[in-house]
Amino acid sequence: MPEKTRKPGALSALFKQREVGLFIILAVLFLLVGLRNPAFTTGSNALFILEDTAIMMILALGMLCVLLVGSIDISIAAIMALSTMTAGIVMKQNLNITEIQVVTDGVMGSATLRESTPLILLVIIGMGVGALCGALNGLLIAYGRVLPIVATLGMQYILYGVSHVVSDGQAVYRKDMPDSFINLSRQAFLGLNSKIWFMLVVFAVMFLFLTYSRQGRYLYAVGSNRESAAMSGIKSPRATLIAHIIMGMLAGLAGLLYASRDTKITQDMAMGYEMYIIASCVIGGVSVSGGRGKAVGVLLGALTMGVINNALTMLRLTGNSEFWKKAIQGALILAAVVINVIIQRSKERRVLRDRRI
Amino acid sequence: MKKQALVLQMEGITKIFPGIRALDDVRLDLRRGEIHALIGENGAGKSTLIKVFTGIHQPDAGLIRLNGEEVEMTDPLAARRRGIAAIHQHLATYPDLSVAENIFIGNEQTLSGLPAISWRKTREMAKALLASLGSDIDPMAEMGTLSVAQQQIVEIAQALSQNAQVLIMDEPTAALSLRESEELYSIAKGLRAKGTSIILISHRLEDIYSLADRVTVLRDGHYIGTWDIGETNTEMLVKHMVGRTIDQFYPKKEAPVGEPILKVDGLSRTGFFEEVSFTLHAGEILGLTGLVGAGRTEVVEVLSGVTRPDKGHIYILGEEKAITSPHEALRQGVSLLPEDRQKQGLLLPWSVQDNITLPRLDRHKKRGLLSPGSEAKTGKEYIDMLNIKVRSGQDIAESLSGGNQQKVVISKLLTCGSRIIIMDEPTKGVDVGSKAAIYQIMCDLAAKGFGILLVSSEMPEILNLSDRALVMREGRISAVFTREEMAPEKLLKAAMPLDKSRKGSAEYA
Amino acid sequence: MKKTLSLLLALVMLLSLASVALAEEPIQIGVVYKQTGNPFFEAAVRGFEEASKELGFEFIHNGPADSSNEGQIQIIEGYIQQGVDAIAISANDAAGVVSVLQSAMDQGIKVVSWDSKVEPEGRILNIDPSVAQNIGRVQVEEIAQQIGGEGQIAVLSAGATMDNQNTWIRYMQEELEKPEYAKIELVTIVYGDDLTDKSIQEMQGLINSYPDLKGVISPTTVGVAAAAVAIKDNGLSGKIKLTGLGLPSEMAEYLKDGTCEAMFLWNPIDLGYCAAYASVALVKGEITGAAGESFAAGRLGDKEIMEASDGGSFTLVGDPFRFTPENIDDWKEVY
Amino acid sequence: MERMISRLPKWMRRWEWILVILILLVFALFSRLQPDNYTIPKLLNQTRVYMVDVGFLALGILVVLILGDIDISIGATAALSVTVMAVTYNQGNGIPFLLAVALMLLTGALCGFVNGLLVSRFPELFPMIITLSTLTLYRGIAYIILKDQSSGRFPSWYAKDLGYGSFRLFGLDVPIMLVCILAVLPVYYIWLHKSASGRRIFAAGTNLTASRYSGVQTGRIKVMAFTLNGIMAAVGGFFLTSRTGSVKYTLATGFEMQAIAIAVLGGASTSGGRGSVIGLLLALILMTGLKNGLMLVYNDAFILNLSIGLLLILIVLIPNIAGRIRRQNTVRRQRMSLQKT
Repeated sequence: MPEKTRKPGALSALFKQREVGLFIILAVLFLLVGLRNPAFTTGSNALFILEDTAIMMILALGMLCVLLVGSIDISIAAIMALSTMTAGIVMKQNLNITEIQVVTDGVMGSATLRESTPLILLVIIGMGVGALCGALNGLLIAYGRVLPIVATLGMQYILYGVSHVVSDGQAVYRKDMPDSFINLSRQAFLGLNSKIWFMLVVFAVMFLFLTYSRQGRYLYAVGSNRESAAMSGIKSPRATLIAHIIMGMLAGLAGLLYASRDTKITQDMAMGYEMYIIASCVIGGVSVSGGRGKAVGVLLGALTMGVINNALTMLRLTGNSEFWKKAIQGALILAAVVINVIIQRSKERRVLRDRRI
Repeated sequence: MKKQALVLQMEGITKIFPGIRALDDVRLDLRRGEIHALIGENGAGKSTLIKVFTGIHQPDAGLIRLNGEEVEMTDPLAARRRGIAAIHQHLATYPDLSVAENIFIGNEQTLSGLPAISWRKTREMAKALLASLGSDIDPMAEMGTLSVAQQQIVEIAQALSQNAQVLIMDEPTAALSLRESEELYSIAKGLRAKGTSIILISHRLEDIYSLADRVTVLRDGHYIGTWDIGETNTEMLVKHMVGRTIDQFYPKKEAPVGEPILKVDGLSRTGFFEEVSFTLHAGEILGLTGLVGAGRTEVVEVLSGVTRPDKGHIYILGEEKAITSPHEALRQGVSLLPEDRQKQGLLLPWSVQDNITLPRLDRHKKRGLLSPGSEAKTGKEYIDMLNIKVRSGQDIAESLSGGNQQKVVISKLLTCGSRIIIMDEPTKGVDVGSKAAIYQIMCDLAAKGFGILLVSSEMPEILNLSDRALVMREGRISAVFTREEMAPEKLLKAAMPLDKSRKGSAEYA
Repeated sequence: MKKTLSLLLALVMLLSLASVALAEEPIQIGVVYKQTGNPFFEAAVRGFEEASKELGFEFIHNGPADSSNEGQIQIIEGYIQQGVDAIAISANDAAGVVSVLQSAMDQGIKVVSWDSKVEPEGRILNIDPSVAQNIGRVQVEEIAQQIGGEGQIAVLSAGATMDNQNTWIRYMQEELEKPEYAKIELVTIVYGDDLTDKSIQEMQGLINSYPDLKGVISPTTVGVAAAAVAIKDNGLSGKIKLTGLGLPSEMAEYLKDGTCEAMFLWNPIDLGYCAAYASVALVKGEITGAAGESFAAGRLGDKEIMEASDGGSFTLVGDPFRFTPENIDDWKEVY
Repeated sequence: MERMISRLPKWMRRWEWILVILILLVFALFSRLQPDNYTIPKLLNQTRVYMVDVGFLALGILVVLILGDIDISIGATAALSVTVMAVTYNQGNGIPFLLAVALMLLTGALCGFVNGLLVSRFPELFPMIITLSTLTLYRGIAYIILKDQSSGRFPSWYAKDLGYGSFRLFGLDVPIMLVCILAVLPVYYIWLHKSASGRRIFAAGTNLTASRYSGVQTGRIKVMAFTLNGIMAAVGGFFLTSRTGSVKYTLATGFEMQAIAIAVLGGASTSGGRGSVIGLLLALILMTGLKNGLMLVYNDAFILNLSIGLLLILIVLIPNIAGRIRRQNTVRRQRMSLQKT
C-alpha cells in the first residue's frame, strides 16, 4: 500500500522502528545509573560493556535464527560447556611448556612459552562439536517432532552429563592453556578487543545470510507461515535443522571466547545463560512465534541486557543494598520486555488506522 | 478445436484423507491455449484436485500426464519446475515479508553471477508486475498490512511471475473489484492467446461464460462431466453441480417475521468496518454478503464478543448491551457459527460428544462433577437430531467429513439455545447432502422464532434463504434488499468496490 | 491403575526378598562436598584416600552438580540408605542440612563437618582448617603490607549467603578497626557468587568505579583467580595488589607474573586426611567428639578437640599456608 | 484398535502403560544391582526426597502445561513463599505457625496470580520470558527479606515429624509427607479429569480460539491456573522446608525444570491440551526409582542428569514415531478398501 498514507510525519515514522524503543530504554538506564556513579557513563566503561556483551550478542544472533523458524533452544549453555570442554581437553593434552630466556631492559629473565594444538584447530573443534549438538537438536525437533522446549531441555541434561564424562570432573585452568588460546579474547585491534571483532564478523555474516541468501529468507518464510512454505515447496524441517546447526556453531564459538576470557573451563560453565540470551532476543523485538526479528534488534537487545548487568555492578551497592540487585534485575528485564510490547502495539494500531479496508 | 494437443491429462485421480475420500476417480484434460473452467459446489473437491496437480498432495490412485508423458508431482517445486503456477483460494502469503518478496519467493531474483538476492531487481520487477495488473501496491510494504483484496492481487502477481505453461486460478476474483477482475481476465485472455493453458475455478457463472472454452463439473469428489461451454446453460450447470434443481434444494421458508431482537447502530471497528447499522427480527433470516475482506466476518466477530468495537451500540431485545467476550455474548443470547470450523469451531482431537457439550458444561454437572451419562445423552440427542454420521459420540471430530464436522459445530450452537444465531459461511466446504440439511435446520430455527444472521458469499444462498439481504462494501453497508428486490446483478453491483477508491487510498487513510 | 501399582509393588518385593544383607564389613564413610568437579575438593578426597590406606576403611564421595543444599541432602539420604558408619561433609548451607544429619545421627551415623561447617546441632565435630579469626587476620596483614599501610581496599567474596565467607569478612573488618590500619579504607564488599564470569564482572566494576583502589582481598578460590584475570587484563598487575585464598594450581601463573604477590590456603589434603581420622575415631568409639578429648591424626600428630564459638566442638588442622612466587612451584602440581 | 487408541482417554492410558513398563524395568534392574539397599522399605523412605516437594511443583506446572503455557518461576515462588512463612513466624513475635503457613499460601497465590495476569495480558510475549523475569524478581525479593541469613527454628511437629516422621502401615514405614501427596492426588485427579473447570482447562489448551468461541473464559482460566500453580509451588516449598529445617533464598533453585520434566514424562505436552495426573504419579515413581538407583550405583550427579535427559527425549520421541506409523497404516488400510471396491 502507498507509503505516503502510512507516514503522517517523519518523527512518527522514526518511532515506528521498534529499535527506537530500545534506544530510549537504554538512554534512560544510562542516565539513572550515571547519576549514581559517573564512572558508568565513561567511554572506557561503555567499551567494556560492549566487550562484555559481545559473547552474549554472538549467542543471541544464533538464537535469532532458531526463534525465526519458530523453534527455541534452552540447551545452548550446555552446548557451550561440552564444545569448549572438548577443545579444552585437546589443548590440555597437547600442551608443552618451554622456559625461554628473555632479556628485558638489560635484566636476564625467564619466561614460559606455552604451545599446543594450533588455535584454528581448537576453534574448528569447538565449533564442530557445537554444530553437532545443534544438529542433534534440529533433528529431534524437525524430524522427530519433539517440541523444542522438551527436546532442548533433555539435551541440556544430556550434554552437561557428557561434558562431565569427557572431562572426568576435571576443570581446565590457565596453566593448561596455550598462550594463543589465552590471548584469543585478549588481543586488541584498532583499539577494539578481539571479542568485539568476533561479534562484528558474526553479525556481518548473519546479516548477509539473513538478508541476501535464499536459505536465510526461508528461515523467515517458514516461521512466518508454515502452510505457505509447504505450498511453495520450502522444506521447513530443513530450515529448522539449519537454524539449530547455526545456533550450535555459534554456541561453540561463544564458548571458546567465554573460556578464554575466564581462562577456565568447567563442566557447568555458563549454566543458566540461555535464559538471558532468549530474553535479549525478545527485548530485541524477535517474535517467539517465528518469522519476525532483525539482527540489529538482537544486538540492541543483548546490549540492553549487558547494560542492565553492568549497571548492577556499577550501582555501588554495598552492605544491605547488595541484596537488592537480583530484584532490580528482574524488574528491569520485565520492564524492558513489557515496554517494548506496548510500543509495538501502538505501532500496529497506527498501521490499522491507515489500513484501507 | 478438438484436435488441439493436450497439455495435461489427469485420470482416475483418487485422494484419501483420514476418514474421507476427497477425490474419487476424477479425470480432467486440458488443451494447449484453452481456459478450462472447473466448477462445483463447496467441498466438491476442486481445490483438492488442484493441490494434487500442484504436488501439494500426493494422489492415492490415478495418473497425471503432462504433454503426453506420465509425471509424478512429488512436491510443489517439482510442479513449479514443470511450468505449473497456481493462485490458491486460501491466500498462501507470508504476512511478515514484503510484497516483493512474497511475489518472488521460491524463484528469487539473484545478482547476476552471485547467489545473493538482488533486492533492487526484486523490487522493480514486482512493481512492474503489479502495474501490469493495474495496481499501485508498494512492493516494499509488509504483506500483513495489506487488505485482503491487495493480498489477492499479490498472489496473482506471484503466479504470473513464473510465466508458466499451465496457470491455475482458484477463485482469483473472490475479493477483487470489477475493474481488477477485468484486468485479470484480459490478462488471462492474453495468456491464452500466447498458448498458456488456464484452469479457472469460479463461483460466478457469468465469468465462466465470458471466459471459458470448456467446463468440467465435480460433485462430492466425483467427476460429473466435461462440456464445451457452448453446449451448456446456467440451469444445466447448476443442476449438475447441485444434483437436483434449485427449488427442491432450498427449503421454502414460511416463518412470519416478528419483533426486532437485535439492533446494531453505528458500529465501527478501526481498520475493519465503519458505521454499520441494521436490525434483526425474530423468525427472520437476514443475509449479509459482500466480497471477501469487505468486513462481514469482522462485524459478526464484534457481535459475538470475539473483538471489541471502537464505536457504536448494540441493542438486544430493546436494551443496550456491552458484549465484552464470547462468554458474555452467549449469556446475552447471541451464538456464532464461526467461519473457520477447523480453527474456531471445533477441538479437532476431541470426541464429537465432548465438543458438543463444551459450551454448556454446567448442565452436565452432578454433585459438582461432570456426569458422563448426561453428556452421552446430550451427545446422542444431537447426533440423532442432525443425523451426524459417526460410529459413536466417542469418534474424534478430526475424523469426520466437512459436512458432519459442520453439523457438530451447529449442535454446539444449538445447545446454547440463543435466540440470536449468527452463521458465518455455514456451508463452506460442505457436501451437498449436508448443505441441504443445514438449510433445513436454518429454516426450522427461523420458524421457531430464532433470528438468524446469515453471512455468505454464495449468491444462491442469500437469494433463496434470506428475507432481507445486507451488502457490505469496503467496511460499510452499501445496500439493503428485501426478498422482492433481490437479484444477482443488484447484489453484485452493490458488493463491487467503486473503482476510484482502489487508487491511492489516501481518502481512506 | 491401582491394580498396576499393587502388581508392581508385589514384583519389587519378590525381587528384594532375594537380597539378604549382612556379614562383617569394614567401616564405610560417606564424603559429601560442595560441588562436583572442584579441584579443591578433589584434593581433599585425596586426603581421604591417603587415610583409608592407613586405616583400611572404605569411603564413597559425591557432591551436587550445582552446589545446592537440596543436592547435598539427596546425597546424604542416599548414604543413610546405604548404611554408612560416618558422614563427612563440607556444607553448602550450614543450617540447611541440620535436620537430615540429625536423622542420620539418630540412626547411629557419626557426622563430621569439614572445611565449611554444619551448625552444632547437625554435627558431632567440625574440622576447621584454621581459626576463622586467623584466616581473616592474615589476609588483612598481607594486603596492608603490600599496599604500604594506606589506601582503598575492597573485598571480592563468593556469595553473600556463604557462612564461612561472612565470618572471615567479619573478622577482617574487626582487624581493620585496629589503629595501625587507620589509613586503610575498606570501600566495598562485592559478591561473585563463585562464578568466574560474574566475579570478573564485579572485579571490573571495582576497577572502573574506584580509580584509586589499591588492593583487593578475595577469600575464595574462584574469586581470587577471577580477580587476577581482571587485574592482569587491565594491565594493573602490581598497581592493584591482590591476596586471598587461592588454589596453587590455579594461581601459580599470577604469583609468577606478580599479579598476586602472596596468597593463602590451608592444605585440603590434610583437611580430608584429618576429617577421615576423626570420623574413624568417632565410629570406633575412641572419642565422643566432646571438647577436651583428643585423637591421633596420623602424620598430623594428635589433634585436640576444643569448644567452638558456635557452641559445638571443633579441631584445627593448621594455620593457612602462605604461598609466594618462591614456594609456589612445590605446590602447583599438588592441588 | 485404531479407534481405541485415537480416543483421548485411551490415548492417555497408552502413556501410562509405557511408564508402568519402564518402572518395572528400572525396579527390577536396580534391585538386582543393589539387593541390600534397593528395597521397598528403603525406597519408601526415599520417596520423601524424590516424590513430595517436586511432586507438588509438578502438579502445579501440569495445569499450566495443559494450557500450553510454561512457568519457570515456580522454584522462586516456592522460595519466596516459605521465606515469608519463616520470617513471619520467627521475627513476627508470637505469630502462630499456622497463620504463617496461611501467609505462605497467600504469597504463592499472589506470585502465581501476577504471572497469570502478565501472561494473559501480553499473549505476544513468551510465558517463558515473563516468568524468567518474575523468577529473578521473586528470588530477589526473598533475598531482600532474608539477606544472607537462613531462617529456621520451626515447631518440631513440622521440622521433625512432617519432615522425617512416618506412619506404620502394613508393616512398612510410610513417610507422612508421602501420605500427604498421595492424599492430594485423587482430589487433584477428580478436579482435573472429572470436573467442568478441569475440562475447560483441557479445552483452552487444545484450541484457545475455539474454546473462546465456545464461551470458555480463557483469560480467567489462565489466571486461575497460574494462581493454582503458585499455590502448589508454595506447598512444595513447604514440604521441602520441612526437610531442610531452615530457609535460604536459594531454596529450590532449578526445581522448575525437574517439575516440568516430571510433568512431561507423565504425558503432558508443552504445546498444551495433554496431561494426566495418573501419568504424573507414575512419572514420580519412575523418577524416584531411577534417581535413587543411579545414586546408589553411580553416586554421580551428572550421570543422573544424563540418563534423565535421555529418558525425557525418548519417552516423547517414541510415541511420535509410533503415531506417524499408525497414521500411515490408517491410510494404507483405506487404500486397500479402495482397491476392493
